[in-house]
Amino acid sequence: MVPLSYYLILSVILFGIGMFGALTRRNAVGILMALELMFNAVNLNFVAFSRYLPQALMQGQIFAIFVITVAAAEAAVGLAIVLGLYRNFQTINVDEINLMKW
Amino acid sequence: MDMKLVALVPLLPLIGVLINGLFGAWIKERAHLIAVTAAGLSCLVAFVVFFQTLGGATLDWDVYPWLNVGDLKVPIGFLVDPLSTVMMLVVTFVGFLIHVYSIGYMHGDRGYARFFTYLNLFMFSMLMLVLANNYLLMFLGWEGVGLCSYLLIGFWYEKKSAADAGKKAFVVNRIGDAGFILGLFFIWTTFGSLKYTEVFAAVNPELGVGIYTTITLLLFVGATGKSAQLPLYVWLPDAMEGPTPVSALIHAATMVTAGVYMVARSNALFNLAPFSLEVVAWVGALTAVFAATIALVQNDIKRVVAYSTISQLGYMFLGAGAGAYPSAVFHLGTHAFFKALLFLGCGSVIHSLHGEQDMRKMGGLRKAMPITTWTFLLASLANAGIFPLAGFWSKDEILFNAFVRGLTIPWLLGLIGAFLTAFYMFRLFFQVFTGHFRGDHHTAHHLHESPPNMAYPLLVLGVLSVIAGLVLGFPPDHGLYHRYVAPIFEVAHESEAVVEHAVSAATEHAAGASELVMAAVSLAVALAGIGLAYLFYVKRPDIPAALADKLRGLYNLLLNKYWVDELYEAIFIHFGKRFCGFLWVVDARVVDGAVNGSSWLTMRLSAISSWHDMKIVDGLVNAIADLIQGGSFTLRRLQTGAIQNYILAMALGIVGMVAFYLFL
Amino acid sequence: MTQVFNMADLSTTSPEVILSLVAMGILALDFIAPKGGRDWLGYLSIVGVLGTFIVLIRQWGVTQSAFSGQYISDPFAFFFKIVFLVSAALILLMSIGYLKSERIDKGEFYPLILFATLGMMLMVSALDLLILYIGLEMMSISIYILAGFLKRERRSSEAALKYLLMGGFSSAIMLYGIVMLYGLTGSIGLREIASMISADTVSNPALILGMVMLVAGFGFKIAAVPFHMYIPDVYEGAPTPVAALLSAASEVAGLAILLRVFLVAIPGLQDRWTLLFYILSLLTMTIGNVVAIAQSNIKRMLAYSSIAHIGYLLIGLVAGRELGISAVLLYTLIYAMMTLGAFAMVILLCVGEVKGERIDDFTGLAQRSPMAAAVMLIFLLSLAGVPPTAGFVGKFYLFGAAIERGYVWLAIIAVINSAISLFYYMKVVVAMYMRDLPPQGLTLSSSTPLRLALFVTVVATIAIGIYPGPFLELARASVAGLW
Amino acid sequence: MTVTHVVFFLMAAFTVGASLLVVLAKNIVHCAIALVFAFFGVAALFVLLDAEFLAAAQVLLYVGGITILLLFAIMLTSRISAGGVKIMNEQVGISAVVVLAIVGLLAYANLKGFPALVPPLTMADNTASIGKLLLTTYVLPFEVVSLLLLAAMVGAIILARREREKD
Amino acid sequence: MNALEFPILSLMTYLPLVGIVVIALLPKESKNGIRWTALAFTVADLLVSLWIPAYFDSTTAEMQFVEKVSWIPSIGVTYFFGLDGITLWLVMLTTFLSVITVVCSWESVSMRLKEYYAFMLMLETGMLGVFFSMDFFLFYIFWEVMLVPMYFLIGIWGSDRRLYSAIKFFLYTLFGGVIMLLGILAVYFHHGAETGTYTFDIFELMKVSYPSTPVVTLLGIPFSFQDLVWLAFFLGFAIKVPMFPFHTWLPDAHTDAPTAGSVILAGVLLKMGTYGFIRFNLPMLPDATQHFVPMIMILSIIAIIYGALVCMVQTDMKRLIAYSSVSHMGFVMLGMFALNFQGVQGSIIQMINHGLSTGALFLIVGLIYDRRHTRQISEFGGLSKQMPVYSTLFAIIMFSSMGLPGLNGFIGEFLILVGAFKVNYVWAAFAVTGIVLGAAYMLWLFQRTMFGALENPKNANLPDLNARELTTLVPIVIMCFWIGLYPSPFLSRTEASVNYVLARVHKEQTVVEPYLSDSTEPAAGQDEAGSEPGHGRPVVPVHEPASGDSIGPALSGSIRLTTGSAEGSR
Repeated sequence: MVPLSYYLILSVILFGIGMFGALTRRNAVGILMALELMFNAVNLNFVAFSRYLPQALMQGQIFAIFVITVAAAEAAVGLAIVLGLYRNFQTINVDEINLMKW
Repeated sequence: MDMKLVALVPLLPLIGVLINGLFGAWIKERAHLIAVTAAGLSCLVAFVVFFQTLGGATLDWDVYPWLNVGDLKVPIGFLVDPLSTVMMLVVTFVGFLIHVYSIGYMHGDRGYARFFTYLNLFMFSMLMLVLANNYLLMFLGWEGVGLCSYLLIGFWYEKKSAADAGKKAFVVNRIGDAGFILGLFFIWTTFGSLKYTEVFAAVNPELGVGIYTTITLLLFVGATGKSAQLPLYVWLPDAMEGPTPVSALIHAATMVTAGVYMVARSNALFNLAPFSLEVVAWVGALTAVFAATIALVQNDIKRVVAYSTISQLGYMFLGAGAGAYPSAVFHLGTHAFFKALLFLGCGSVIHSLHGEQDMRKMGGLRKAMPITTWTFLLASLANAGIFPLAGFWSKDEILFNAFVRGLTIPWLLGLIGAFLTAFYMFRLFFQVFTGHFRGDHHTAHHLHESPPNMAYPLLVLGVLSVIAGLVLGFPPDHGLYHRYVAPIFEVAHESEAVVEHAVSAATEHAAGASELVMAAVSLAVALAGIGLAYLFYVKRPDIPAALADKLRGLYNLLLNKYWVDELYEAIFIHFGKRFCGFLWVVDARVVDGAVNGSSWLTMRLSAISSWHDMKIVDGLVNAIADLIQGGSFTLRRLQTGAIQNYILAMALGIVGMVAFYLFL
Repeated sequence: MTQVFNMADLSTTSPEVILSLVAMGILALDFIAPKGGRDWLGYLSIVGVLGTFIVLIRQWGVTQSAFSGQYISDPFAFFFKIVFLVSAALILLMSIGYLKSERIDKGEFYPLILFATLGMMLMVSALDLLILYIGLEMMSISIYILAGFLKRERRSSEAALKYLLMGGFSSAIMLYGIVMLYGLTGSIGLREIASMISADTVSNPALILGMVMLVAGFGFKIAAVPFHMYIPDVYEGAPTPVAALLSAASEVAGLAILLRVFLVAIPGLQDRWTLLFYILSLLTMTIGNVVAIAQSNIKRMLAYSSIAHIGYLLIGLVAGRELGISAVLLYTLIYAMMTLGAFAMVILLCVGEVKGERIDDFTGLAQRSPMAAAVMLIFLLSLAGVPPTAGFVGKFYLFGAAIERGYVWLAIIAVINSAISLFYYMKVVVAMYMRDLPPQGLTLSSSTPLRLALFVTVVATIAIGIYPGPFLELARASVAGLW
Repeated sequence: MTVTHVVFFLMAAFTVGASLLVVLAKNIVHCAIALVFAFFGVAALFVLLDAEFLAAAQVLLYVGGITILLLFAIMLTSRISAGGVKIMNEQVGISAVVVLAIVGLLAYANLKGFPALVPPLTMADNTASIGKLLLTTYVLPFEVVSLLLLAAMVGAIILARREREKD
Repeated sequence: MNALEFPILSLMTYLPLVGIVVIALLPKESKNGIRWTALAFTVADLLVSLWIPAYFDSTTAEMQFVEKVSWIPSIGVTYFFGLDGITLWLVMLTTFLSVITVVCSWESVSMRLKEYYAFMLMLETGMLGVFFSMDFFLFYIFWEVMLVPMYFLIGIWGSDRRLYSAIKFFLYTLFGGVIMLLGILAVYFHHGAETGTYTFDIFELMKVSYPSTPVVTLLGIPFSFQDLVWLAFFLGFAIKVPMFPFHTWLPDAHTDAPTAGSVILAGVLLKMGTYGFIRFNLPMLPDATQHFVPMIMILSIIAIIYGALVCMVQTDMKRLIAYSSVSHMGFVMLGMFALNFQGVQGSIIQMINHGLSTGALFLIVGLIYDRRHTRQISEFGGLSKQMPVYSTLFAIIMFSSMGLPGLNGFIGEFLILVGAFKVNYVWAAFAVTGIVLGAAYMLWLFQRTMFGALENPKNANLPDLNARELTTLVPIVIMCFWIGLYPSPFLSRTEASVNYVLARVHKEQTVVEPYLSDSTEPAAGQDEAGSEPGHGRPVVPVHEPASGDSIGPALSGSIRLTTGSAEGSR
């Protein structure tokens, strides 16, 4: 069976990709997607640990389920906010949305 | 009767001050009633006390503790002994006369009440000075008279020159006082007390000459300030801005002699400091000549007398320096009479000329004002030291003692001074009273003798100027006066041994020279001076001008009083101003700046300019600020409002922290 | 291991249960509420909060855990729950007037605040990272929504977006930290984690990574530099009561779990995270204060000042020990009171066109209403830490703790900072007292509940300042059982 | 090099590729599609880790729920045919550096930090045990999350609902 | 040991607060009502305070009129009010000046009266609190509280750059305060660690001696714990005094403050710095004090001369007087750190003198400012023609300020110089130059404003002082003469306390704790050593305090040595 480290590295890579997206995408929805990627990376870790650790009583998977749920809720709220934003700004490019600064 | 009556002597004038001071506004023209009464009574009491002291009784009375702080114990208290009694008599008597004189002189002046208030206040302070039984209380009087002279010189404060003169007098005196007070500290730390009795009791040569020299020199600095000796004499001529009675009382008779009194009072200390004594003598002698030379060419009648005063004070210090304290004090007394007389004479002249003070616009006044003329003549003779008038005896003693003590050069200076004195006094006399009037017609018609209440004092003083010397001072060094004051200077005499020893060589041949010879010499010198004056200003009035032309440089030098004032001005005032201004700039810019700098930086750091109230600092701080400005902007600009910059910041933070922990 | 939940669990969680029921009830009642007349929902939720409070009081001094040790109600949690409930009540009081003046006719505002409060209460009671995470998210999501509540206000939705995206990011980071801990210890229970960390594992890079990630995640919630940047924008954009909620409750809650996790789960790494918080504290207070000077919008200024206060609070964590932590607790209470008061003042001035957000809006307040000016003055002085206000007492204990543990430089920087802070607080004072009333005058909100809130906060600010004894005792007692 | 290895690498590569597409694709719609594949990939990895239930949940919630939401949002907000519009902001470069740094650090920590563990033999049907745990040990989070979802739902409705102009 | 059985100190402290309440209730319109209320309360406070010297026991250094109740037991904070010789006259000065300030702002302040008088009263409370507090925590609270009303007085009723000056004043002093707070905490915790009892009671804190062995080295200079704490205190107090490098807030604050503000600022607030030194630095940290004497001496001398010189070029009367008080406070510090009886006595009496004369000077400037609304010296000249009474009073005050014998200033300066001279006569010599300069700039100011011809037509018909204005100045003048001519009542009451402080500084063995927490007090008696009378007054070998409390002429003073004394003469 594949060693744990493979999963860890994979999740690190996913995490990184997500972070990169979050840092660079102009589109708010794009950023949300990137965030979802990061959550997935974390979930992957959880599941991997809960699989590999001897004493891990599936807490990992439980946690992952909650993370997914919460992520879903967050996404819903996020998208609602994005819609509201679009009504106000006629754009969802976050770097055009900076009324408040300094 | 109880000697504690002495308390009344200063107290009465003080009461006068309070009444006139508080209710002057209502009393107005009747102020003199109170003031003169107060002065008169205190004079009376002074005599009462005097008669009690004749039995050799003295009083050292602590009225109440003034400063009781740990081992520093200073009472308010009086010391009545021959020395202080003499001073007290002079002060109260002359003071009283001048009060009377002032009634006429100051008549109709706006500040009539104010004037008499000040005059009484002066009497009070001066009496505290002479009657005090400790140095600190003396210092109180010392400063008090300074204050009064300030107030009285600046009496006509609307004249800028007057106000300036007042300030000058006070500040110059303060410089002297600084020395005085340091002297007090030394006395206190050395002898553990400031009371005369205790200090002098504690005096003993074992302490070493050094400390005595220090103390006495510091005290003498005070004396030079108060008694207008080199180099602090500059204030006295200007002091003539004050009303003439003031000049007579303060700047001739009494206050200026305080220095002499103080030296005489501290004789026990001075005797153990031969060096200081020499200094005193030299300064005295030099001042005597120096002032006399200036007096030669002055045209302001009062200034001539003023410089003559300086010069006479010089003689007193010469005497004191020679250890002949009795003579010094004796001269002080006689001088008080004839110099007061001179000033009052000037006063009545100026009075009748409506304030004219330039001698070149006078002349031939003897017809118009005989009393003034004759009294003035007497005074001049006395001042010139002509036998047998008061001045002769005292000055003669001084010169003699100086010679005996081997202070040859000071003695010579003294002689020269005597000659000059005689010359300028009679230059003055001839210019003012003889010849024909050189003023304008208007004044010419209004020439008049002074009113009686101004004339009587002149007469009284005239009499005194004549007889005082003979009655009190004959035979020299052993007259009534000398026997009276002897007890105080007992100490001095026995410890003269020290001095004697120090200058034994000189004493040897001096002993031979008889006093008579000396007297003759000085008399001759004086007469010569008079003769020359007669020649110059009566017989051949053209000579002076010619002389002045020939010796233009010297003439100007004297006329401008050696430019000493200008020198001081340049050094202290201009430079001082500059320096202060510089400091002020430093304060506003740097000191303040350095501190404000931080706040300034803080604000630049947050790129705030709206808070304009805080714009102050520049220069150095500014440079730093600008330097930082660049970076500071970025700090605020970090808040770009762009979400992903924020996220980036977080990410960077994480990188930083993780790296910090994993690799550092 | 399997264990159906029982009455004990229920009694332990009773306050939370009550609160959630109230929240849902009000959501339901919102449907039957008439248009325009929704104040009573607000009052009702206040009553609910007070009810919860009363129920909570019954847990005074008790320490009992439930749900197989994932959940605990101990003095520590008790203290913070009190802070949250009081803040919530006050914020509700302010909101009623605010919503009117902003002409927002939505009943959901109140239950959302209640949900946020519920989330906080869960967080501080959590002994288990899962519950902690969910509580945190519950709070956050509610506040995301609240921040965007002024839908036609562009800045409001911008604030919501910023908060949401960064919040998501930060919770991803935090989750990564959690998963690291989980991976190393095979557990998500704080106590278990602590028991699994031994001397030889403390230098484990993964563990440190987890710790750092947690610091980042919590640091975002408490707005510690450099995770603070969303704070000013969100404060400015969000409805003022929500900003108040953020600063008075949400940041405090973040701090609470920070304490709980770092003191209970990973005390083994104390010497490492102490250093970390030392630096964070310095940065946070300094940047907060310095940048605050530049602000002309009072909500932004308060944002930076709250950042600065977090910096002060971290001092207590650095100092650690009973004294330090109790100082933190006391200061959170004080800080909540005074900052709520300040925000209430902003709302008081928020009438019609005047939003009360620019410092200039306060111009001449002293002439218009000396009382209001005096109240604001007290809050500002308290924020600046001038006696005899509560703010001074709080700072006093914090700096005292630092001095006692020998962190002299930290203390010096801190006091210098509080001197700096005076400078920008005084800008408001200058506007209120030393500038003349503008010709158009100055209208104040007439909302009674708002005034009540002001009254409560100002009384608290003074009372704690004058007689801090009992409060200090409470704080001390609350940290006692933490170790 | 067992079968699982092969499968893992395939899945890993697939997931990574999809995720890269998500963050890099020009057209936002393509990103959404790519996201779906990424989710599928992760789900597959879950299966590989014997977490069938979780895989299912992943597919249902993410693919079924979130992605659809995202697509709706995209439809409602972005102008279609966003050709030529630049999709990245200015800080790409520095972001890349930072991300690489973080990835490096995380990888280092993970590799150094975790021992090579031998997984225990696969346990019994984990779906059942998950359900059991959710209703016993983790009942509290379970209840709370329901409240959370309620709050989120309410909020989402409030925010998304178009403000009809009253007054 | 409270001579009066009721808490007179608290009464004095909080009476003004009652006044504030009353004023708050008055309608804004009734201006005179407000004025009279303020006056009534300050006068009442003054009257109450008159009881203190009446009941004051000058034979002991112990705290008197003590009030002590536990306040925050958990950290050992007590509400501890007390009063001894050091504070006695400062307190009297405070109540005295408060009345005068109320009177002097009667007409000059007409804007926002309610707030104005409220702040004035609050200020009085704060000042009294500072002097009474014998608990560090309490002390610090009052210390800071006092700033707030002053800030407003300057900021609202001040002149030109008032905002800047106000914030500057506030920031400087607050900064000093917070640093001092750290020092307080350090002492507190050290004491706690030593004894196990944590308390802010300063006399408890004085019972332990703080380590004087170097712990850190900054810039090559070793500093001990004591030194560091000392420096922390120093910063707090020196800014308040203000000492030389920290003085720059003072000219601005003084210049822009309203008259009353300046008077209080100069009269009382500055004294708190010096008071802090004598109450805390000297007795609590003797080693450090000895260690830092040279520094203080040099700074003080710089302040004396520098301040005087800067005065010379000022064009603004108030700024000139402000700098003059920098110079005068330099004297106070000089005397205090001579660390001998005369010096410290002098500095205490000089605090009072400076309060009186500089306060009066500010009043005088205020009076002319009310008439002409300018303080530029160049604007004036020849006023004594127009306003003789005014100029007379001005003259008297001026002379008192420049230390003319017979007036109060001389007593203080002389004692200080004596004290300094005992230690090092070079210092004294330098300081003496300060006196000369003092005369110079004061006279110059006086001459430029009062003397000369009355040129400026604007001054042509200024009214002379009216009755109200006289009532502000005359009492001060009377005090000046009293202290100048008969200072014994003032000096004798401070002796015991000064001896105590000196005993602490010189580590004399015979020190008796000035506040013996004896059985009557809640905070449990540590040492009964001095609770019975007799031990009360510390005996310091160096100086035997002067004979008794010499009310009335004490002939016993110093006749013994004299040969030809009164008895001998008849």
